[in-house]
Amino acid sequence: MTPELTIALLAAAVQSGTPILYATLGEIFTERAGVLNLGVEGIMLIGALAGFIVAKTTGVPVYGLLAGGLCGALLAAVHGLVCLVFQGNQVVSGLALTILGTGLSSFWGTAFIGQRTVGFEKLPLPLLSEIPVLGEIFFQHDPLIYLSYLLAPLMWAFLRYTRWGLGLRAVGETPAAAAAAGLRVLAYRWAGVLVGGVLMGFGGAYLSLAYTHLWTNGLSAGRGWIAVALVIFTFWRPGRAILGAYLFGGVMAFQLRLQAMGTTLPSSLLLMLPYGLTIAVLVFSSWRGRGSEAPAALGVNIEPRE
Amino acid sequence: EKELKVGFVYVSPIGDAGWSYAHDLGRQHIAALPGVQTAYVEAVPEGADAERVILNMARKNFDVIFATSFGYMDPMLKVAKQFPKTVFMHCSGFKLHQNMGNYFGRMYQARYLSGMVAGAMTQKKILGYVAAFPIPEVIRGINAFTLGAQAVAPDVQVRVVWTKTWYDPATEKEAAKSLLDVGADVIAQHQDSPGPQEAAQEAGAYAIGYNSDMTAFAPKAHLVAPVWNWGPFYEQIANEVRDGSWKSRSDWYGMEKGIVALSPMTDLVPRTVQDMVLAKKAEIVAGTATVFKGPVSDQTGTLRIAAGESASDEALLGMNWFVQGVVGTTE
Amino acid sequence: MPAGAPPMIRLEGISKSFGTVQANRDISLDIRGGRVKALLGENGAGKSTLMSILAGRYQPDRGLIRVDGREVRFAGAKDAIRAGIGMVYQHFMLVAAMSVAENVFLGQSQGFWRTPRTLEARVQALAERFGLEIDPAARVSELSMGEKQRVEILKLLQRESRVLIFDEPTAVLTPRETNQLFTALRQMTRQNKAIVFISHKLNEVMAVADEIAILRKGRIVDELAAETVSSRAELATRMVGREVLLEISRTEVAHRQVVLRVAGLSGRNLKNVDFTLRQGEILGIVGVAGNGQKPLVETLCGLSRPEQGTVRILGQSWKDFFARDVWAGALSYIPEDRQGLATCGNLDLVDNFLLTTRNGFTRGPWLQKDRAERKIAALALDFGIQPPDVKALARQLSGGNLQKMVLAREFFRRPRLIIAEQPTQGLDIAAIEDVWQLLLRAREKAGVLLVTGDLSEALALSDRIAVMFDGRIMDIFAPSDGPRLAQIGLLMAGIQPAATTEPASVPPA
Amino acid sequence: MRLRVTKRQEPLGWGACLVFFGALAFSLAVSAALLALQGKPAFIGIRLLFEGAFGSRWALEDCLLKAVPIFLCALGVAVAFRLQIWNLGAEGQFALGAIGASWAALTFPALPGSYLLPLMFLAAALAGGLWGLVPAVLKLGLRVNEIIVTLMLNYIGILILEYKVYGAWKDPGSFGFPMTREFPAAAIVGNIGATRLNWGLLVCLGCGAAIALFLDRTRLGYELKASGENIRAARYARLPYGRLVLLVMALSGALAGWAGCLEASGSLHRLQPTIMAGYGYTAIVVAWLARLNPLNIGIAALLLAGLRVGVENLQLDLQVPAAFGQIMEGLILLTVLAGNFFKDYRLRWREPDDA
Ligand SMILES: Nc1ncnc2c1ncn2[C@@H]1O[C@H](COP(=O)(O)OP(=O)(O)OP(=O)(O)O)[C@@H](O)[C@H]1O
Ligand SMILES: Nc1ncnc2c1ncn2[C@@H]1O[C@H](COP(=O)(O)OP(=O)(O)OP(=O)(O)O)[C@@H](O)[C@H]1O
Ligand SMILES: [Mg+2]
Ligand SMILES: [Mg+2]
Repeated sequence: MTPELTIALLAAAVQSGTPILYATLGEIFTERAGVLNLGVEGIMLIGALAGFIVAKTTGVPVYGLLAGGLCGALLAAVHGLVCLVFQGNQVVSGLALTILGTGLSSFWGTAFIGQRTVGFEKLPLPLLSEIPVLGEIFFQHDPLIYLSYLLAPLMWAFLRYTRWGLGLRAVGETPAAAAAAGLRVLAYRWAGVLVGGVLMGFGGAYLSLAYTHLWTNGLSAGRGWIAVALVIFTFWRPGRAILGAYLFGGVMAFQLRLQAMGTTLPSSLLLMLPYGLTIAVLVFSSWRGRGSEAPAALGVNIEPRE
Repeated sequence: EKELKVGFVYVSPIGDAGWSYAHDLGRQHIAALPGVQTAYVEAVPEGADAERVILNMARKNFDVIFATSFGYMDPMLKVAKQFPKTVFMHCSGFKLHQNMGNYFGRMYQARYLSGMVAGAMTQKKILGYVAAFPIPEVIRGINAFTLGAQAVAPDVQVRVVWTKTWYDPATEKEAAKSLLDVGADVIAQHQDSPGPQEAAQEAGAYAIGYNSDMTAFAPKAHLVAPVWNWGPFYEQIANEVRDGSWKSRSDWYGMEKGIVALSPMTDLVPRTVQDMVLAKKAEIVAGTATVFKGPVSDQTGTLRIAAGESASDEALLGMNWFVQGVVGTTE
Repeated sequence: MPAGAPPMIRLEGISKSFGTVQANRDISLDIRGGRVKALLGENGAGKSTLMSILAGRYQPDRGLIRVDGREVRFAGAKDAIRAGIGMVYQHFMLVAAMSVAENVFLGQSQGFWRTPRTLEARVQALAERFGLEIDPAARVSELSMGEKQRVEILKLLQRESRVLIFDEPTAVLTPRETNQLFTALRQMTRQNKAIVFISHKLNEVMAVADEIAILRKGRIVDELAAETVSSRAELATRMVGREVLLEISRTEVAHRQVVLRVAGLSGRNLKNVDFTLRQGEILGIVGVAGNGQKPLVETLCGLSRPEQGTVRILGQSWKDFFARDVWAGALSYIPEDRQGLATCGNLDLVDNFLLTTRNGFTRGPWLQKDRAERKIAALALDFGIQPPDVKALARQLSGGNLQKMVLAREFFRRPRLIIAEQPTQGLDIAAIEDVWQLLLRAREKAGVLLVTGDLSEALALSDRIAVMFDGRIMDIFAPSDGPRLAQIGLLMAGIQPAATTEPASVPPA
Repeated sequence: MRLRVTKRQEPLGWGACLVFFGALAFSLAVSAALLALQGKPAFIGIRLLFEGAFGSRWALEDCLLKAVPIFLCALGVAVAFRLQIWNLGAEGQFALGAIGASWAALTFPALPGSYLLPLMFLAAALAGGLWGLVPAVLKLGLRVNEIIVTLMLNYIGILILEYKVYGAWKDPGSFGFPMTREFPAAAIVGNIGATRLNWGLLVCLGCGAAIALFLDRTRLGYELKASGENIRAARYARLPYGRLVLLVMALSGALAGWAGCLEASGSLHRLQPTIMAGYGYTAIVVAWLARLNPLNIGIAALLLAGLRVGVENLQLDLQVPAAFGQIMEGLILLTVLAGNFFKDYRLRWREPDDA
C-alpha cells in the first residue's frame, strides 16, 4: 500500500468508525448505570430515520441530529419502561427493541427511500487540517466527527470527576449502596438509559446525515451489534472506545480497499473480517483477564421498593 | 365485466428504490388501467415462503401472478402445475410450463452504452464498479460496461468491489471511496442506493447511476443511468391474458421495447460523446449492433466468444466470468 | 436537656410488613440527642426493619416519624440524610469497586466536581479528626471488615448526621476495634449526637447504652434506662420472654480415626493453617468474620483449590477426594448462605433435596423423583419442617425451616465429615437447640468442623476450639482450658498472649 | 393513596395464562391502532391476520410448515437459556446445519435414502453442534461473553454458506446463480400425504417430546434446571457446570442444525443463501414467549409462524408493508415481558397513613 492509500484508509477508518463510536459511547453510558441495552441496532435505525426526516423537512441538519437523539431516547425509554419499571429481562427486552426499532423504521421510513436530505458536509478545520498526515486523517471531516472527538473525553471526565458520574458508576456497581447513600437509583438508571439512547440515536443520525445523506431500511447494517461487542473490548472506558471504533471502521474500510486493489480472495471471506476480529478482540481482552470488569450490577434489575 | 386480478411477489420491500421498486412502478402503471386490480406481497424469501405466497395468490383466484426474483422459479413451477387456469410469469429465470412464462430485460445493452460514456470521460483510464452480488445479471452488466468503455478507450481498466448488499448506502459509499482511492475517476454501480454517487461527487469524480435518474443525488458527478421501465410490458401481458391470446413463452426484451432505457445524459457529458452514444443506441435498437460480439476473452485471456460470433441468450443468462480488463473476482 | 423539648426523633405507631411477615407492629419510640439508645431483640424481631424505615430505606405501612417535633415523610434515603439521620447497615452499603474517598462522598450533594485528590485530602482530614485510621485512596474491595466499617462511619460524619444508627456494628470487629468504636461513640454523644445501637451482645449493650428498648415479634415489649438493669440474665429474660438456658448436656464420644488433616494450607488469605479433625469430635473455629474462615471452608468443601499445603479428607488427597463423585458417606457442607448457596429459591423442596442427593436417586439416565419425593416427605416430618409440603418452593420457607431442610438433606447423606458454617444464625432459640442436638448426635458418626462467630455456640458444642485471625490459626485448645479461654479475646484480635509459651498451633492429643 | 408493590409469595398458577393473553391482547390492540392510524380498517385487519394464519386447512398447513424450523431452533435456544447461557446463535447454527446436510447430500449422491437421510441429519447435527460449541469453549476456557460470540458467529456462519454456494458448490446448471445442484431424491424428506407438510414435522414432535422428557425426567435435565436456577448452588452441589454448558450448546446447535437440514432437504431441495430467513432470531422470541417450556414453545412457534403467514394475508388484502409483522413481533414480546411483572408482583393501594 502506498502512503497516500494508507492515509486515505486511516481517514476512512475514522469516518466509518464514527457511527460505531457514538453507539459504543451510548452503550457504555447505559451499561455504567447497570442496564444492558441490546437494542442499539434498533435505536440507531430510529435515530437515523428521525434525523433524516427532520433534516429533510426543516432543511436544518442540526435539527435532524437533535431529532435523531430524541427519538433514540424515546425508543430507549421503552427499554427503560420494560426493565426499570416492569422488571423485564434486559437481554430479551433489548432483542425485542431491536425487532421493534427495525420494524418501525421500515414502516415509517419506506416512503423516504431514494430521497436525499441536507446534512453535515465536510468542513476541514483551519490550521489543524493542514498538519501533515494527521490533518488529513483527523481534521478533514464533517462537524459530527469533531463532536465525537470531544464526546469521549467529556464522558471520561464526567464519569471520573463529577458528582453525577460518581453516582452513575455507583448505581451500576452496587445499587443498594447507592440507594443507602441517598442516590435515587432508578433516576440514575433512567438517565443512563436515556442519555445512552440519545448517543445511539446520534450514531444512527450520523449514518443518514453525514456518512451518507440517504435513508434506507436497515441502514445501520449490524453496526449496533458491533458497538455492543466493543463495549466489552473497551472495558467500559470511553477513552478506549475511540480506539475500538476506529479499529473496526478500519477493518470495514480495509476489506473494501483490498478488493479495489484487485485481491483475488472471495468477498465472502473478506466480509468475515470484522466479525472474526470482534471475536478475536473479545478473546484477547478476556485472556488479559480484564473481560470481567463489567459493572457489577450490569443486567440486574432493581426490585421495586416495598 | 370481471376485473383482471394481477398479483406481484417481490423479494425485497418495494421501498428499496431499486429492483422491486421498478417492478412496483410497473404494477402501479397497470393498476391505473380500467378493469385491472393489483396486489403485491413484498419481502418474500425465496423457497418455502415463496411457494406459499404464490399458492395463496392462486387460491385467491388471481388471473396473473408475476414473481420477480430468480429464486421463485422452482416454487412457481410447482404451483403452476396445480393451477392450470392461472397465468404465471417468472422474471429472470428459464423454466417454462404451459401456463408459466418467463421474461427479462436486456439491461446489458444500456450498461454497454453507459460504459461508452465512462470510457469517454475517464482521464486515468481506471473505472470503478460498485457491485452487489456475484450473480449473472450483475456480472453480465459489468462485462457489458467494460466492453462499452473499451470501445471508446481500449486500455481502460474496470475495478470491481463487491458489497454483498443491494441497498446499504453507507457501505456502498465506502466501497466507492475505496475505488476512488485506488485511482478510479468514474464510478459505476449495480446497486440500488445513490451512495456511490455521493462518494464520486465528494471526490470530484464522475458517476453513473442505475435504476433511475440519479442526477438529484450528485448533480456535479452524475453522467447517465441505465434504467428499468416495466410498465408497458406488464400492460401488454395483462391485455393478452384478458383477451385470451397469452401463450407460454420466454420474453427477453431490450431497448427496442423500452423495458430497458438510458436516462438522459447530463450536461457533463460533451455533445460529441452524447451523439456517439445515441448513435450506438440507435444501432442496438435497430438490431444492427450486439453487445457481446466476438472476439471476447475472459480475464485469463481465454477466448470465450469467437470472432464474428455473438453470445447465445443461454450463455448470457449463465455468465459467470469477467471479460479481459476487469480487475476483481467473480466469487 | 430542657424538659418539654421534643425528642430529636419520635416514631409513632410504625407498622411494616413484608408479604405475610409482620416485621414491625405499631412501634413508638423516642430517640434523644446525646444519648445512646440500644435496641435489643431476637433474630427477626424487627430491629433492622425499624431502623431502615427511620433511615428512609423502607416506607412504613402506617405510622409517622417526627424530627424535632415536625412530621416528616421520607421518600428515600436522601430525605432521611437531609434530616440528619445516617445508618451503618448490618451488611455494609459500600461500592466495592470505588475508593474510600469516593464512597464517603457518594450521594453528597454539595459541589459538582469530584477530583480524587481533593476528595482524598478531605477524607484524610476527617479521619484524622475522629481518629479513624484509613487510606482514602484504597479500593474498598481491598479493605478489612473493620476498615469498611470506618468508611461507613466516615460517611455519616462527613454528612454531619445528628442521628447515627449502628446495626450490629461489633459483629465483625475484634474486641480491640470494638473498644475503639465505643470510644468514638462516646465522643459523638458528647457532641449531642443521638446514637442508636443494635446488638445481640448483652454485655456491650450494658456497657454503652443509656436507654434500652427491647423488641419481640415486631413490638416494643420493654423500654428501660440502662442504670436499672442489673444483670445480663435479666436482660436476656426480658428479651426472650422466658428463662433462657441453652445449656445442653453432652456426652463424651470416643475420638476415632482422622477424617480431616490440614497441613500448611496457604494462599487466598490463608497462612499456614494446620489442624486435624477426628471422627467423634467437634472442632469449633471461632474468630471475627473475614479472618480467613471463608476461604478455609471453601477450600475444604472443594469450591476452591488449595494453593499451598495439603488437605487430606477421609484419607484421600483433596484432588482425589473431589474427583470422585461420592454422594453418601463422605462430606456434608452446611453453608452459612442457605438461600444463595445451599438451595435454589425457585425450586420446590423435592428438587432442592435432590441437589446433593441426586446420585442416590438415579437409575441409568433417569431420575427417580417419586422415590425422592417420598423420602423428603418423611424427612420433613422427622425434622419438623413447616409447612411439611414438599411441593412448596424453597423461597416460601422461613429461614429456620430452610435450614432444617438443608440439615435433613445433609444428614440423610450420612456424612463422615461435616463442615457447618454459622449453623444457627438467624434461628430462634428452640430451633437452635434442635440444631445443636443434631450436631452433637452427628459427631458419633462423623467429625464436625463448626465455623461460628458465636462464641457461646462454640463453647457449648466444641471439643476443641481454634481461634482464627488474619488467615492464621492463633491457637487450638479445649474449652476446659480456663486460662487460655480467658485470653480468647486477645487471640481474636491477633495478639499472642505473652504468658503462653507453647507454639501457636498445638497438635491435638 | 399511593400504589404499593409487593412480591407475590405464591407463584401465580392459571393467572399466568391470563397475564400472557392479556399482554397479547394489548399488543394486538396497539397494532390495530397502528393500522387505524394508517387509514386501514383495524378490525378487518386483525380478522384477516387470523384468517391468514389459522382460518383454513391450508392456512394451518402453511403455519405448521413454517413453525417447524422455528420450533426446532427455539427448542435448542430454550435449553441453553435454562442454563442461563445466552445463545443468540441459532441463526448461524442453522446455517452450519444446512451446510452439513448439503455436504452429505452432495458428496454421497448415490447412497439410498435410508442411509443418506440419516447421514445428512448426522452431518447437520455435527456441524451445528460444533458451531455451538465454539462459544461454549470460549466461555468456559476464557470467560468470553457468549452473547457477542454467538451473534458474530451468525454472520460468519452465513458467510461460510455464501462462500460455498457462490464458490465450490455452485451448480453448473444454475445459470450462475448461487445455489447447489438439486439434491438427489434420496436426500429429500418426503411430504406427508397430499399436504405441503413433510415428515420433518415428525422430527419436531420427536425432538419436542425427547427434550421435554430429558428436562423433566433425567438426572442431567434436573442438573440443567438446578444450575440455571442458581449458579452458586450448582457449584455447591458439584453439578458439572462446565460439562452442562458444553452439552446445552452442542444440543442447541444440533437442533438448529436439524432445522437447517430440514429446510434444505424438505423445502428447498438444495442449498441457497435464501435459506436464511431469520428463524434463528425468531426462535429467541419464541423461546422467551414460551418461558422455555417445550410444550409452550410449540404453541408459541405456531403463534409466531401464524403471525408471519397472516401478515402476508394482510399485505395482499390491505397492502400493509411487511415491516408491520416485525412491529407486532416486537410489541408482543415487549408487552409479554412487561406483563410478567404481574406474575411476580401484586399491586395494592397503600392504605392511608392515619388509618
Ligand atoms: N426485605 C425483606 N423482605 C421480606 N422479609 C423481610 C425483609 N426484611 C426483613 N424481613 C423479615 O422481617 C422480619 C424482621 O427482620 P429484621 O431484619 O428487621 O430483624 P432483626 O431484628 O434485624 O433481626 P436480626 O437480629 O437477625 O438482624 C424477619 O422475619 C425478616 O425475615
Ligand atoms: N457455577 C459456576 N459459575 C460460573 N462459572 C463456573 C461455575 N462452575 C464452573 N464454572 C467455570 O466453568 C469452568 C469449568 O468448570 P468445572 O471444572 O467445574 O467443570 P466440570 O463440570 O468439572 O467439567 P469437567 O468435565 O471438565 O471436569 C471453570 O472455568 C469454572 O470457572
Ligand atoms: Mg442479625
Ligand atoms: Mg437485623
